[in-house]
Amino acid sequence: MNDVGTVVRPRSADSFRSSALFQQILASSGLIVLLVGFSLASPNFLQTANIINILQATSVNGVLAVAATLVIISGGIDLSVGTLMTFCSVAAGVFMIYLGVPVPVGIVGTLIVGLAAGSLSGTFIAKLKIPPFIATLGMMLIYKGLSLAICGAKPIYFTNAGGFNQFSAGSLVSAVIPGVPLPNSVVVLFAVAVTAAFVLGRTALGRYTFAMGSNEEALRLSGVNIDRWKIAIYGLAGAICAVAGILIASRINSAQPAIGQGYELDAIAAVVIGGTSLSGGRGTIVGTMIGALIISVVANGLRILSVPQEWQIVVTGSIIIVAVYFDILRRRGAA
Amino acid sequence: MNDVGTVVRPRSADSFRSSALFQQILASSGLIVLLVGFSLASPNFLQTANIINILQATSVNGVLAVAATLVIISGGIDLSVGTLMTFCSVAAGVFMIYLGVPVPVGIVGTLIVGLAAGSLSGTFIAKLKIPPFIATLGMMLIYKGLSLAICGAKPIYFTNAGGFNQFSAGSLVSAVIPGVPLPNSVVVLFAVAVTAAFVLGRTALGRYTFAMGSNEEALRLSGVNIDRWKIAIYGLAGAICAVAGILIASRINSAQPAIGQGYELDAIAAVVIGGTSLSGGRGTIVGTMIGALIISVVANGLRILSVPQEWQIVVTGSIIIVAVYFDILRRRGAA
Amino acid sequence: EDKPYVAIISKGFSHQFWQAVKLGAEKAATEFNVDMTFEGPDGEGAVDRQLDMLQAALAKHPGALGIAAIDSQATVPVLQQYKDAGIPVIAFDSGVASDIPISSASTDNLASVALAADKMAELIGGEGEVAILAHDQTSQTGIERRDGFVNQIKAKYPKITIVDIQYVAGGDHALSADATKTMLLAHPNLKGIFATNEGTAIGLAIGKRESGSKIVAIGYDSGAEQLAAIRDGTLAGSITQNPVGIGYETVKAAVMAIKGEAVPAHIDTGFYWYDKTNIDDPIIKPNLYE
Amino acid sequence: MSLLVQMHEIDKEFPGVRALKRAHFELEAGEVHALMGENGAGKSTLMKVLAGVYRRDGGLVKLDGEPVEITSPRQAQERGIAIIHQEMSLMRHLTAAQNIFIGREPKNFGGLLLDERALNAQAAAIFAAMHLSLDPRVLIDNLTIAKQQMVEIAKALSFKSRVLIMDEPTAALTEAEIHELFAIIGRLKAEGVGIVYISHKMDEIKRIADRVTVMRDGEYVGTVPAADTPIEKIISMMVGRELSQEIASAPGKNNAPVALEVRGLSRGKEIRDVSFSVRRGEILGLAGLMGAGRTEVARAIFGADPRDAGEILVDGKPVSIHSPRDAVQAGIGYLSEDRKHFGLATGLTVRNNIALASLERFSGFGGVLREDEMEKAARRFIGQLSIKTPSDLQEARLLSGGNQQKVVIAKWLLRDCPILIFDEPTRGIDVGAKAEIYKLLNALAAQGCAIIVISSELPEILRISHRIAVMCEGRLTGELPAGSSQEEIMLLATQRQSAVREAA
Ligand SMILES: Nc1ncnc2c1ncn2[C@@H]1O[C@H](COP(=O)(O)OP(=O)(O)OP(=O)(O)O)[C@@H](O)[C@H]1O
Ligand SMILES: Nc1ncnc2c1ncn2[C@@H]1O[C@H](COP(=O)(O)OP(=O)(O)OP(=O)(O)O)[C@@H](O)[C@H]1O
Ligand SMILES: [Mg+2]
Ligand SMILES: [Mg+2]
Repeated sequence: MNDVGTVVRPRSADSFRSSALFQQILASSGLIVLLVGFSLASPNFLQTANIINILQATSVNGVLAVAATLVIISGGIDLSVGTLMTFCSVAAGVFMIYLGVPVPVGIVGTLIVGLAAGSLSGTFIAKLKIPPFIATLGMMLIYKGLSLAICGAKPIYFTNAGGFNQFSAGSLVSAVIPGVPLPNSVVVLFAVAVTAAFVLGRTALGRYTFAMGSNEEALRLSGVNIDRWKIAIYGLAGAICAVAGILIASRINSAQPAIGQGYELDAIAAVVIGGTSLSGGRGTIVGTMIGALIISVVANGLRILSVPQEWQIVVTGSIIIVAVYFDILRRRGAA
Repeated sequence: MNDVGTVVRPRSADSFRSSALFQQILASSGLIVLLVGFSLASPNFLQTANIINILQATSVNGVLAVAATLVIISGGIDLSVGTLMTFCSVAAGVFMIYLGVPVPVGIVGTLIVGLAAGSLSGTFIAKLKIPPFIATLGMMLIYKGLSLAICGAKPIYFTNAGGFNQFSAGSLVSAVIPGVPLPNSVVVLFAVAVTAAFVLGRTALGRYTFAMGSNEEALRLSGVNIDRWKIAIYGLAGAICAVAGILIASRINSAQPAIGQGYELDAIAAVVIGGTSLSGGRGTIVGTMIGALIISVVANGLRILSVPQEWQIVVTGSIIIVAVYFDILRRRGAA
Repeated sequence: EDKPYVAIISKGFSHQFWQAVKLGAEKAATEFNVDMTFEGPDGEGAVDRQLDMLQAALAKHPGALGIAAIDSQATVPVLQQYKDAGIPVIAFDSGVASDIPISSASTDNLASVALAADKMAELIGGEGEVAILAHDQTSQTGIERRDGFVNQIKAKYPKITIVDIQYVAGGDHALSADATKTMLLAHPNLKGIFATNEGTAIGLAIGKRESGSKIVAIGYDSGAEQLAAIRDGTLAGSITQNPVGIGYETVKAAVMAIKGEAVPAHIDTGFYWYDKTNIDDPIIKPNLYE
Repeated sequence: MSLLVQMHEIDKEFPGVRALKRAHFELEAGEVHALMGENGAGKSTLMKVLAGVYRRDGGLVKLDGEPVEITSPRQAQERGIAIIHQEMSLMRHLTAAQNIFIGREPKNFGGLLLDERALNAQAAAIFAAMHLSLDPRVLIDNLTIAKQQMVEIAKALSFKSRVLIMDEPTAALTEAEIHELFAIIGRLKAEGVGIVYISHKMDEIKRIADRVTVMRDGEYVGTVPAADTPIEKIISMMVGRELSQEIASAPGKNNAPVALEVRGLSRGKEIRDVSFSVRRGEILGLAGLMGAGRTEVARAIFGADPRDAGEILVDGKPVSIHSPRDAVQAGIGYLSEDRKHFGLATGLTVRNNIALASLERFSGFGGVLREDEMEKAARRFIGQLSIKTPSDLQEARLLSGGNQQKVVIAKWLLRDCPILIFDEPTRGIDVGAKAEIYKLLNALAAQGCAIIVISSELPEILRISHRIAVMCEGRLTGELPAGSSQEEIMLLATQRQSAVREAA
């Protein structure tokens, strides 16, 4: 048997790599191609200011994509990330403006709201056995409607919440390293991504997330309490959406009840472009980050090149397809 | 062994039903509850005129949902149905107005465009192995951009295309049975649904659709040319989207390049509410029709009751979840 | 060649109103020989997307910016960056809650719909039930067009009651038609419906036609189909702002600002009531787009 | 010896099937208790009831004489009951070690983080104890079924439980591995573990079982001591009748024309310059250890996997095969060793699965299918292979393991290709059905089919083959005539002996 063992070891070893470390390099190759292309096409693209624009434009979608990644790896899907973000930003408004609690308390409160909301979806899915697509589609609409109802379809402005807008727009980094006005929102994105990657890679929750997406029945037969962990996964995703809600609210210094719908597609696109399979069991946060960057680089680059908007849409669509095809080719090559 | 066989045959017969015919009755129970509820809530709900409104409001989404059903049963997903519909209505405009071809020819041309477009997505998925979600997400944007580009972001009006608007709004039925002003669009929906149900239930294409959704690899190893059939499925779905495009264009008597996005969610929701599983291999057209009806009954009923917009959204979301939960409970009961 | 470059960022993109504004902007761009880009977030209300667009445009160092702010406050910080970069900002369609814009080209939405309310009252004989078919619940335009109408009725026509306000996201034509027919059934005594943009107006016309109703239907904006509906009497009439004019004046003001010429602080592009009788009137015609 | 488990009058009904009817079973500490029965007799179901997977509809379960309610796999584990499921229940995207300890991961930092190092170390230790050389960090996805089966066993062992249920653990294993497994079972026995052993391989029963309980159609037939009960007796208890005397395989036709010839087939390390041929009416047995590359060869011939080099001739004419479609067109059928993933569309009905490869035949104008004919065909094979299913409209996933296998065979019989490759055709199939299948193979051969049978069971190979080709590490190491001995085969199968470590 030795021989077979040894036959398999190398294979498995790099098939392991190709499922994680590799994937990232592969996916990133697409990103690099885009960056180079746009830089050559326009002198305005590769400026510190613009790179920072891109990063900032990525932050909200990036955070939502992290939430989506967790759910998708577990074999589910979450269509409610966008409007849950909105709902949470409204919640932040209610806390800080209507109830006038101090900013930090308001932020904690918002995170709790997100956690609770996510756990609710999770409960529908785990306990009532409602398909994730349906449960989160329903919640998407519910959050949307509630956001409008709560703030009477008018934005809530944070003008009186001292320094709340600094939370996203301000730049602690520039305070530390002068000349690098990296907005906090980008730092937050980074923190969220690292945390999520850590949870996925090092904790039981992460392990069960992959196991669930890989073979839920087998996990159940192994005596693991599926329901509890599933609810935890959606809950965590919800809390992450709350972070996105805080970011966007503080960036536009207001809670806009009307936005959010449609964001879920961008988030999911980022996840899949990043090489995470929608059938669950496989995926990486790094991949998702690259996917999110690809999306905002394309959006920004095409604007910089003053491509007419209708063609911007066409090109974005094409690039999503090509990027993924790229990824597939390279992975086939690696395997 | 024989005895088991004989003992069991009748039983199994209905376990079969529960997977097909039953499902429909179950799903419809949700629909009936809604109809009764709204009728009690408002005297204006249950009038011939309103029922006809509901049916007409269902027609476009219903047709799109049929297309989505085919793809979903085959184990895929199609996010492009909405904008492909728009793209096809623009194509109809180009044929009938820009090129001035006669209406029937224009319709055939449009169907061919839809078929070709669908087949293209199918090719991406079958040949290039791009995940359906990504391929159709990309195409969704491409169709949208192209629609805007082709008609310079301005609608194309069918004012000069003789009687084209009769195609959808007119009522052949009332000509046959006076007093029943059932619009043609509803008849078209019915025809499309029946055809699709026939294809799914009685033809090789249909059988392969289910097999593909159930276990694609097994089908491939049975010596079936997967790629060809997959392309056929997406092509057929595309042609059906073209029908929707013609319906909507002829109803609003113009090709509106801006609409379409968002329709895919309604369509997919109808499919899943109808009891079709997103993991593929299971599903019925009747179920989808019921799902589509549930969606438009809710929309119509809430408007009749003049429920405030934001609460309409909340209720719609809740009803989607409840309807599916209902379905699950009843099915569990049956099993 | 380094022509001056004017960046125009609107609230929306694919809806006809914004396309009409774009038309005017392009007209001016060619007339004054400047480069011009026109974009807006798809689906109104996406405040943060508009901020991304503003920042991307800034990276292109435009000579001037034309902005229709989705949220009059949220955009201020970015506009400050423009000011710091010495780029003149012209607001159009709706204002910005700061003194940064050197000029604003817009119409008084509230006054324009008040006129629609007066016409409605006149046409239904000063009493009875009316309803509103609104295209948006949250955008400033949507809110003003709804409230302007409501307030005018409340203030001046006690015998008229507004029995229903239905919204159709973005004014999708088919959905508007469905909503119209539903309202007609829900309120059998309805005498009139006011639709707040082109999409809802066309939907209103279709719904009225399909249900064979005789109510008074009043629309907003123009567009070939709406004009046809007014000519054949399905719509009693509409209010038109001058979107083409707004676009034109915005770019014109931008060019003047670049040249360092004085720019009027407010450019009122006006609004008109039009119906069968005056639709071809030389004063009205230039304010209508096909 | 003390009674560990007692199951009395257990009833279990599934929609359309009464799987268990007042079934009995008992297990003593330190015994190996074989549970026998035809496909669909209810063996797996009974054990799933004991393991807390299914809830019984009626009856009584006692542990150590105490009545117990076991309502979840977790509870079963806590009560010291572990089970190796017949249907592979591993998580493909996780590593072997992660699978083994799923739900019981070693933690550090106060139970906050997973201790991957400890995880792999402990897994490695278990593998070592099994004399199994496998990297704990291998993804299950990259393992052959045989290896996956070993991981399942390792997982069950890791529970250190008092009751160990093995549902056809050797179905995918080869002699060396089986030998190893039995050694392990021996050790556990000595430690007083009670072992339930489900298998269709009669010889194994004699080798390890102390007692045998036989089930038929969900009912308890009887319990007999393994040592002094003749196999024939057990079999007749299982089938409820004397089994017809097995027909010896028909003589091979050495003069018949060559139907399939393979020349210089190669791909990477798995397949190295393999050449052989099969005549019409001949059954060629393809023997070898797990990992010899037989499946790979078969898949390469069938066009399921790419090949670097090699020519394939059908009836003397070279054919270009790039996809299974081409192969089937050329008249080659392949029955995979992994029915779950490559054989069945489990969501479809039995009828549709049987017809799956032959739909063209049943489709008329506009691709409209002739259901009545499909039904006839399906029913014919359900009878012929005695597939236990309530009706041909039952979903395939609801059939017992062995019956699923029969459905896949039926699919290819219906397609009637002149050249058929059977990869482990009798895996998980009961004696009665096995005999049926052997008869069938002979019949097919008699009709002039050229047949290749891949099997890891040497007795089977020896019994049905006219000619035996042996593979080792992707090479064809030799050919033997019918009637050769197991020793001769093993010699060829283990050339480069050095590589294979003999199990302790
Ligand atoms: N989940 C289920 N739903 C419906 N019927 C089932 C289910 N599981 C098993 N059955 C039926 O119960 C009977 C017993 O199945 P079981 O798997 O216990 O047989 P088995 O003795 O294990 O057969 P094999 O030796 O082939 O594994 C079979 O007729 C099978 O079709
Ligand atoms: N899915 C796979 N991933 C990685 N290695 C594999 C895979 N399948 C087979 N192998 C390797 O390829 C070689 C041939 O395996 P294969 O299953 O074809 O052997 P075999 O002779 O068919 O054995 P058996 O059929 O008895 O399992 C072995 O080294 C095996 O480890
Ligand atoms: Mg079994
Ligand atoms: Mg094999």
